[in-house]
Amino acid sequence: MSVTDLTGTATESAPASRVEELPMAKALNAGLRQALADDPKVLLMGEDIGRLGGVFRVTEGLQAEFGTDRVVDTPLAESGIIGTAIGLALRGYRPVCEIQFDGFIYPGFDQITSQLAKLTNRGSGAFSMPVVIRVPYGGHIGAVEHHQESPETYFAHTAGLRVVSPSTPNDAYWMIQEAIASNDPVMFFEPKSRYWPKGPVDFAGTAAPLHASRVVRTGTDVTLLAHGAMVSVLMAAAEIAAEEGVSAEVVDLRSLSPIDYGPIIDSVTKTGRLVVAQEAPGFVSLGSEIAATVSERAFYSLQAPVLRVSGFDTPFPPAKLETLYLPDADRVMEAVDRVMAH
Amino acid sequence: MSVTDLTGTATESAPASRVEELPMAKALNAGLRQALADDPKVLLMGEDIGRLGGVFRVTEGLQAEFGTDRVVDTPLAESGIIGTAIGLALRGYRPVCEIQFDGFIYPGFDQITSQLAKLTNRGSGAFSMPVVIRVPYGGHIGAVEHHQESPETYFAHTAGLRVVSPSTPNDAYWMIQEAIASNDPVMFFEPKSRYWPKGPVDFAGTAAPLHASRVVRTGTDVTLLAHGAMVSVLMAAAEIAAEEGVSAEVVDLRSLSPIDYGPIIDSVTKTGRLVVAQEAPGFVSLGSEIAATVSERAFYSLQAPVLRVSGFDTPFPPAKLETLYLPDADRVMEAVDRVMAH
Amino acid sequence: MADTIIANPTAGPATETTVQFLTPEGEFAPSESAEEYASYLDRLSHDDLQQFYRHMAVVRRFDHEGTNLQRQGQMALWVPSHGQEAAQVGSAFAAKPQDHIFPSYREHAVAHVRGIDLLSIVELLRGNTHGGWDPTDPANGNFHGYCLVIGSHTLHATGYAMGMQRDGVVGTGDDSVDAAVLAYFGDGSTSQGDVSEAFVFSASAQSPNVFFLQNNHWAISVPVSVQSRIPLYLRSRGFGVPSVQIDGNDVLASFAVTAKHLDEARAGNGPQFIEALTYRIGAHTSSDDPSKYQDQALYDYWVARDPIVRFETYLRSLGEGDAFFAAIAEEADDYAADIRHRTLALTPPPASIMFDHVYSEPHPVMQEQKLWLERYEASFEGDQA
Amino acid sequence: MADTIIANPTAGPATETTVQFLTPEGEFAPSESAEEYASYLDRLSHDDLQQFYRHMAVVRRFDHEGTNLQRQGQMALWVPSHGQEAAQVGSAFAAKPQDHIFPSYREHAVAHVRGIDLLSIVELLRGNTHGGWDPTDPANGNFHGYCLVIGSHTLHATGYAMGMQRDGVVGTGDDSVDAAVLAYFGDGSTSQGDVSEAFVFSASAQSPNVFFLQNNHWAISVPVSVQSRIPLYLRSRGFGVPSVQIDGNDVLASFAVTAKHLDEARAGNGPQFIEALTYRIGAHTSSDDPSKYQDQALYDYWVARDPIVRFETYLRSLGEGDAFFAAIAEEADDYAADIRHRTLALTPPPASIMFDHVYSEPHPVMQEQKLWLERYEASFEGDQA
Ligand SMILES: Cc1ncc(C[n+]2csc(CCOP(=O)(O)OP(=O)(O)O)c2C)c(N)n1
Ligand SMILES: Cc1ncc(C[n+]2csc(CCOP(=O)(O)OP(=O)(O)O)c2C)c(N)n1
Ligand SMILES: [Mg+2]
Ligand SMILES: [Mg+2]
Repeated sequence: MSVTDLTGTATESAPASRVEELPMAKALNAGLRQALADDPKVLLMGEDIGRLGGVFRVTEGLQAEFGTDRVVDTPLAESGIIGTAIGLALRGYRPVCEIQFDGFIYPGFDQITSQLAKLTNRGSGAFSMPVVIRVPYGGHIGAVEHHQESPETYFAHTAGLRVVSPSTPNDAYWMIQEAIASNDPVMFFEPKSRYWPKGPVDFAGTAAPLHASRVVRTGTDVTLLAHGAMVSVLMAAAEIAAEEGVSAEVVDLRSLSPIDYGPIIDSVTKTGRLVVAQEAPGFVSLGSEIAATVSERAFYSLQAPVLRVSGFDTPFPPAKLETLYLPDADRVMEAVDRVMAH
Repeated sequence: MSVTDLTGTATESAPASRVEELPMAKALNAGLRQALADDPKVLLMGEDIGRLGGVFRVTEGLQAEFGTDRVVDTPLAESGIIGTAIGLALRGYRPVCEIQFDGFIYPGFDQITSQLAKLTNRGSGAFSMPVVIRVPYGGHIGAVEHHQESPETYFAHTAGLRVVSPSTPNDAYWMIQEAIASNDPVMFFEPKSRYWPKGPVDFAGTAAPLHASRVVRTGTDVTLLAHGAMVSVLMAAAEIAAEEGVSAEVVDLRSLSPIDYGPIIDSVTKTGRLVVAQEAPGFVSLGSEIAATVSERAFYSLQAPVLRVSGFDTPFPPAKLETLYLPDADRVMEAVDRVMAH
Repeated sequence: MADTIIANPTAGPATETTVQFLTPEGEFAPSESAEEYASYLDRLSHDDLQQFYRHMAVVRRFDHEGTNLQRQGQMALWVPSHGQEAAQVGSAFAAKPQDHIFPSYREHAVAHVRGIDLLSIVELLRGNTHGGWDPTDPANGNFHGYCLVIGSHTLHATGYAMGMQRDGVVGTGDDSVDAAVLAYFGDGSTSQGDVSEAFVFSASAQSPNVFFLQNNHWAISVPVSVQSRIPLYLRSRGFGVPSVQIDGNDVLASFAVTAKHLDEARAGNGPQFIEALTYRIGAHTSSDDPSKYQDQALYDYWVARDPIVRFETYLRSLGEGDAFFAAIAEEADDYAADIRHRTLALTPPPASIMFDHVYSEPHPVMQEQKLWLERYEASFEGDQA
Repeated sequence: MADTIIANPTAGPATETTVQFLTPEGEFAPSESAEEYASYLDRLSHDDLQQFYRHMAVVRRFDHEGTNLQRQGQMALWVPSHGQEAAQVGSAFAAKPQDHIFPSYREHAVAHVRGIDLLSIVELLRGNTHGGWDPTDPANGNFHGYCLVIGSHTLHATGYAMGMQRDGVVGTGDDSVDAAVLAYFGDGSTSQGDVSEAFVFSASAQSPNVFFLQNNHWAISVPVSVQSRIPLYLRSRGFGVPSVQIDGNDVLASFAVTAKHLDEARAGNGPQFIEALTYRIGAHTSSDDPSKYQDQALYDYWVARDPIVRFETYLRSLGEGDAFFAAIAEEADDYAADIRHRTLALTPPPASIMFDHVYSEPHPVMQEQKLWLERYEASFEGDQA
């Protein structure tokens, strides 16, 4: 595997770059295949991930290639999946659990919160908990209740977990491998509406550090910040802003816990304005954290209050209303207009 | 019952005031007894709440008085407790569930998040979900792991729930009755370290609205804000501040969802400074929300960044370290000093 | 002779004690284990038998219409009930008006028997609502909402039955008063902790619950053998909940066995568990591709045991003629046409429903955000003018 | 004749099939159900029997010291094991070195048998640590950490056993290689969904798990009859997990039955379940007040069935004399004195442990907050000077 360690720089003696256009679902599949091939201790577990290849086909073909001991169709119980993954990790395995949809992670919440997140600490560091929990999350897919939620806040608030979310196929390919290589539990939030659009994946490239945020578009007037599917919404908003003469810088958060505040504060120091966007409800959320910390650390740089653009503080609505519920480029622009008015 | 409705004013034709000095645990007991007496549909359920009267004796004597059908010792399973409470609520009952300790609420998290919080919305308002979940929470009691946590954030972030926490015996007596009278699910966080200190309970008084925050000490230089057990820490800090010539206003949040921002913004508009304190880890938390919103709404009034004083972003430590982990008046003062330096 | 129900041993549990009245060939030949249930069939008039057939046939046709409408883009998802009609219709008929029903998400035939307008299911799967019918409206036969989180509702069913106990409507001996709760779930669901906890709580409270498992042999792509290596009807016994396995494609078995166990529950004899062996003939949902995992022999085996064909043969053996079947076919077509017609007329829900029912009491944030969205939406109206 | 184990019917489940070798009077009189286990006793030397007694007596003494130390303010909490020594010591002895053990929080005697320094338990309950011993250190006998969230660890035990299967240490036929996992939990725990899911997953994987239930008749104040109205050993059978009930106060039964079922698990025959009937003689914890709910007759009944007294009688019947018992009593006192001594010498942990092990990899927030706290604490040093 040619990923960087969590804090360091690329270690790969990369050959000639090998770039392919792939949808994120296939990039994840390639990343998982690589991880399974690199380390015999890696195993995948979840509902329907074997013969079916997962309801999003992210694990397609992997059971055929690596066998039923390494790609496991589990019984239908999320607490059981995560609880047994913990046991496997104690035995030296590196389980990667798939939770079928965002809204079905809650039956496993106790095992995640009280066990997975706390066991290494409970054991005074004698053993680690290299478990990855993959969660296809978020809206824009027109699905029924429980299938479009964004539960990141619950996990970002939980000490002992790391939480990341890729926004591009290339990041997906590399970050899933870094997450699996990490000795800490990683909640890996996959923006399911981004499973299908293609993007370049550089198989011979080097991975950015797992917990680094990244400026993906430079600008001078306002900073726009998000993770996962919302990054592409911000890019669209930045285009609109440019047409209106506003130069927006876009930052992809990538890591939700810890948050790499350095590039964010640098950007806000430069632009003086921040709009944070997310699909999740805004109240007591990841967006609140970022707004609070930036307001604190960039107090004298801010020319306007930090504005948050979020899903409403309601359950995710019936699919026919999702476009009204989910922030789009126009909703982001509404906030941009307001911060620019300062 | 002589509580106000949730938004309105007192309805009681109060006789002469009848004040008793009681610890919060006994005030809650009295409030629960009153609720059981007032409405035959009210019932209590939980582990050890019957014969034993609960591990904190909050329900002491109630099974003897109201019978085993109304004060139910359940089997040992939190998902079962909350799931069956939901069924009882659908049948027209008003269950009040006790979760034995903060750290044991997570096995019931799925029922709370995906069912209790969402059912009324799912049913388009055809039925309500008048379920109260009482959670003794927080530290300062020297207990073992899972027995001193402050999980409010998880519930405040969850649309469909109401979240409250009393800081005094009088509020405890009235708020538990208001919570039970509410047709919405209410997470009722009881600061267990405050179970024993006595305070006045006015049995003939009128209840403040369940979701109102309240100024409990007036001041002019800095606003201190917290809920539950931390309110008394703030009062101690305000004393110290006064000695140092700093006039601190203290606000008791009381309602964590929704948050009654009016009095908070008014206070900050006056003082120009805010310190928010909580026992919970600070990262992506209730404190983040308050800091973010006050930073946004009082942008031009703030003379210093909003500072947050919280538990560290670690699991609650072994009890011997709790005094280092939990913010005390000195830690609050450290932040007060910093905001006053602006 | 009683059918062995499952020829293919890889298909999962089968036992000799499975209750069956009708063989797959439509012959009335009760299994030995059926005998104690036989008297329940005396409750059925010929009209009831016609109703059994009618509901099965109409819902089969409705289900196909749902699949078509989904393919034509009218819904994001369809959840087929094809193959499970006998398990559903027989058991639903066994429930009395005062009983309550907690379905999973595939019980279209139960819904139909209880009087639900099945357009509600279309609205749900279309993304117009999260619910669709009001279980508190007497017109809806005490049929509670679909539950998409596997197993959760079995605890609601238990709590509801505990409420019935407190209301004094269990074990009074008055047939028009005594009530029970019938809850449906699938083979995959049995693995969820909540379902086990429902057994624990109902056994502890001796609440009037009948748990009805439709073992359709699959949890999406996962065969029942992954959930359990022994017959699932045995599951509840270690919780003190008596149980029985039935041929779920035999509508008479489904009726008689459910009727008896509902009687037990209503009488105050505590919770009961029924496993109905059946098969999911269609895909898990329209998003699924069973060709990736389906076993053709197993599928063929079960197609040959179709519950509706079997019951038609039986009715014909009782003298029912072409006219009846033609009339039902026409009714089914009409029902489907009406569903199609009304589906095409559906309009998106107003944005306000997002905010109006999150809480039962007034909530400042809902009011604020609803207003914000109204103003925000209104701000574009000028643009378009 | 075999003891009926439970005289008082309100005390919960009792069956005729309970495995017992020693009557409460200490007479060797195997129940009929004990016969298939009798050959396992052949594995025991007289020295082993002495060890049984020794561990039981030392841990009983340790437990009393724990209670005393707690009363004297040395700990916030004590969790007594008094009464459950036979269930624990017999089963623990049945485990081989390569087996792994997942305890609940009351298995002090198991810990002792596996070589844990019991001061770790004091440190845990004192609030110095959340763990206390390193299960990866060979000195600690593969005894994993205590788990305070009821039932959670049964799933960890299952996953661990699934790992053993993948490591090829199950069913090889090599006695020094084949391994299993022994997990302990209580009667109250059986109600938690996680325990049921552990049965589901282990049965599905046929993992080498032995689930050992100490039915001590109480979950704090709640009698076992609230959790189940039928004997709990039946619980696992509907999951396809074979089971047996034993007299948990008979150390020989505990040893023999656990030995056999661990053999089954190691041989690849899948998960096994043992219910040991025993009694919590002390309070749930030092915070508890059993006088609020305790049934005196039941308590007396069980005190008369004390596991250590019974075994002493038996050993004496084998010719063991006063010298042995006196020596053990002295060892137990010494052990307790040593624990007391070292408890009094304990110092609070450094603040750094709050941050150092939350993550295995470097974490910026931990570094930042640790440094902040150091500086903050240091800022007071001037004040005190
Ligand atoms: C808690 C939870 N986990 C996962 C899912 C995704 N899911 C939906 S249906 C299903 C299979 C259910 O199988 P079964 O219980 O046999 O019912 P059937 O669909 O066969 O009727 C799964 C895994 C879910 N809905 N809820
Ligand atoms: C999930 C959870 N809920 C509640 C508790 C509080 N609690 C601690 S021990 C206990 C009773 C456990 O009874 P049992 O399983 O029989 O074990 P015993 O204490 O009798 O050994 C309870 C309710 C807990 N630790 N975990
Ligand atoms: Mg199924
Ligand atoms: Mg017990």
